[in-house]
Amino acid sequence: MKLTASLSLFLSALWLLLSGHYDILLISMGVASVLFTIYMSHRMKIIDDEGHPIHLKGQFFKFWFILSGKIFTSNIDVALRILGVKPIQPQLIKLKLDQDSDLSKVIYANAITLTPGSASLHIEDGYLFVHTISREGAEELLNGDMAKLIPKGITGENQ
Amino acid sequence: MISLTIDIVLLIFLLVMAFAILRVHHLLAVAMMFGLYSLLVAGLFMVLDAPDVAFTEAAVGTGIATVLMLATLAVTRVTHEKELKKTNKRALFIVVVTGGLLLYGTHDMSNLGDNMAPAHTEVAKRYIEKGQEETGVPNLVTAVLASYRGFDTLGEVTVVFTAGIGVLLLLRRKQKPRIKGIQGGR
Amino acid sequence: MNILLTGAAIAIMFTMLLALIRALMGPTVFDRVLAVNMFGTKAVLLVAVFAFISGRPDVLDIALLYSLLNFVGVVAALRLVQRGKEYAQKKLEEDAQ
Amino acid sequence: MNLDLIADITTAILVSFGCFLGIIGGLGMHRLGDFYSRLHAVGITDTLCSFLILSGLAFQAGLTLVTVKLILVFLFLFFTSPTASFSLANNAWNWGLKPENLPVELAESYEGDDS
Repeated sequence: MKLTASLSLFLSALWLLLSGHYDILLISMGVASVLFTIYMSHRMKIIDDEGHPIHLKGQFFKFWFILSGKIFTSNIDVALRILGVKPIQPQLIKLKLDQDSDLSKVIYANAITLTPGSASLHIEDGYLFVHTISREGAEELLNGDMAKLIPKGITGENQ
Repeated sequence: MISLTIDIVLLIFLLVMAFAILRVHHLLAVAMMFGLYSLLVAGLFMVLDAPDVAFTEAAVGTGIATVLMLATLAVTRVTHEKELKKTNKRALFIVVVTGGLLLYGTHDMSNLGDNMAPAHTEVAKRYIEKGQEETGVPNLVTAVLASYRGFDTLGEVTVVFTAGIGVLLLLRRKQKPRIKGIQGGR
Repeated sequence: MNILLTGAAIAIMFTMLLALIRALMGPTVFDRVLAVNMFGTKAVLLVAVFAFISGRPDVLDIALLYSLLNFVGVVAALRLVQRGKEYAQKKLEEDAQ
Repeated sequence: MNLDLIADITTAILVSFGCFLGIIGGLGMHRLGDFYSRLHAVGITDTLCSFLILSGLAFQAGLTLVTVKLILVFLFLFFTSPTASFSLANNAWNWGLKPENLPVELAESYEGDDS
């Protein structure tokens, strides 16, 4: 119920921001579309912690802050490698996924993909296959620099 | 100036894309390129000051048409097109005649941005001046489509709906696994 | 300011051209889809820049739409590749063994 | 007046740097050898390049609904691009496409080493 309320709040805010016109006819259309979306999401059973994670609050800001710094530096790094300043040494590595929940595994794999220079390819038996463009990037991942960033203690199940 | 440049570049991209669609024989890539083609067309509409048409083109051409084409490919077994060795004369004839007729038809159109064109002198003024208060819709093109030409749009929607039903009927699968069919097929 | 944005639009179109060439050359179908994805992203940026050049920010709605549709197109294409013919063939061989 | 000038200069720096990165990404599509390496080139254009260009435009728009739309465009791109990249890479892997130019002995010794 809490999730439904926050989802409808979020959708209404999105609608109001995107429309930019505030008279009765248009607002009522917006209400109708929000209600329809909520109904559809209920039928698809996607209103849960994974679809709408409101329990991830405080620690996420720190995570995003450090991740954006990493994205920035790795962008510059890959750009230099493309321009030929640094060498291109493709690597394929295998990382152990010891995160406790599916959600944090997804965050881990997507964080690896988001930083240019490393892309997750495949998940098999608790191992993540990662393609990196440089040896330094591969060593950094193997040291577990990225794994330490992932917020701890988020489980996909608790209501 | 910049819109002219964007126009020319987009038209060149369109030409390149059309030739690419002719040359590439992987149907999946062709479907994706058709999506890009209509995205480029939508970009042209945008530069020609018609954001609403661009919106429709993007949603229908890039979104729905691509997904439908991919869904069609998913129920066929072969993703590679057969190469045609010789040109089909009748098809070429029909294409050339249709193209010629269309080119001839453009002579009757008024020039781009012509103030004295019939469409701009009579009804457009009323639409622009009274559109919002008469229909209550802030977007002018939506007002024209959904209110002033409502019956026209109803007819169009009926056509689109019929086409949608046809596509749904064609794509509906009778049995679940189609993968097994590969052994027997071809 | 308009001159700068014009330059930006030209640079973005140049990048689109590079992606287009890769889409034409791409040895595998994945290269093509990757190039198409990149082309779509750059098209979103081009639309956004064009909205500011022409001074009509409502064009930005098209950029919003593109950015969602591009994703839908790529994922739909890949769902297809996943159960494409070659994949099915591999499965059949595995079953036979 | 002065504030406008600052906003203009910020836009100029951000947008030109973003376009530069975009062109590098486009070049990367051709300079990098195989499909998996090209993923990283696309990563550049999807993350920092689009962020710089869109934030540069946001400095022109100021605190209006337009900025909100720019932020939304960026968020859509930012959240969908890793998903699209991953599904592309995962499909290529499942299909059997092997990465090229790998120094084989290194890859072997790295594979055993986990944690």
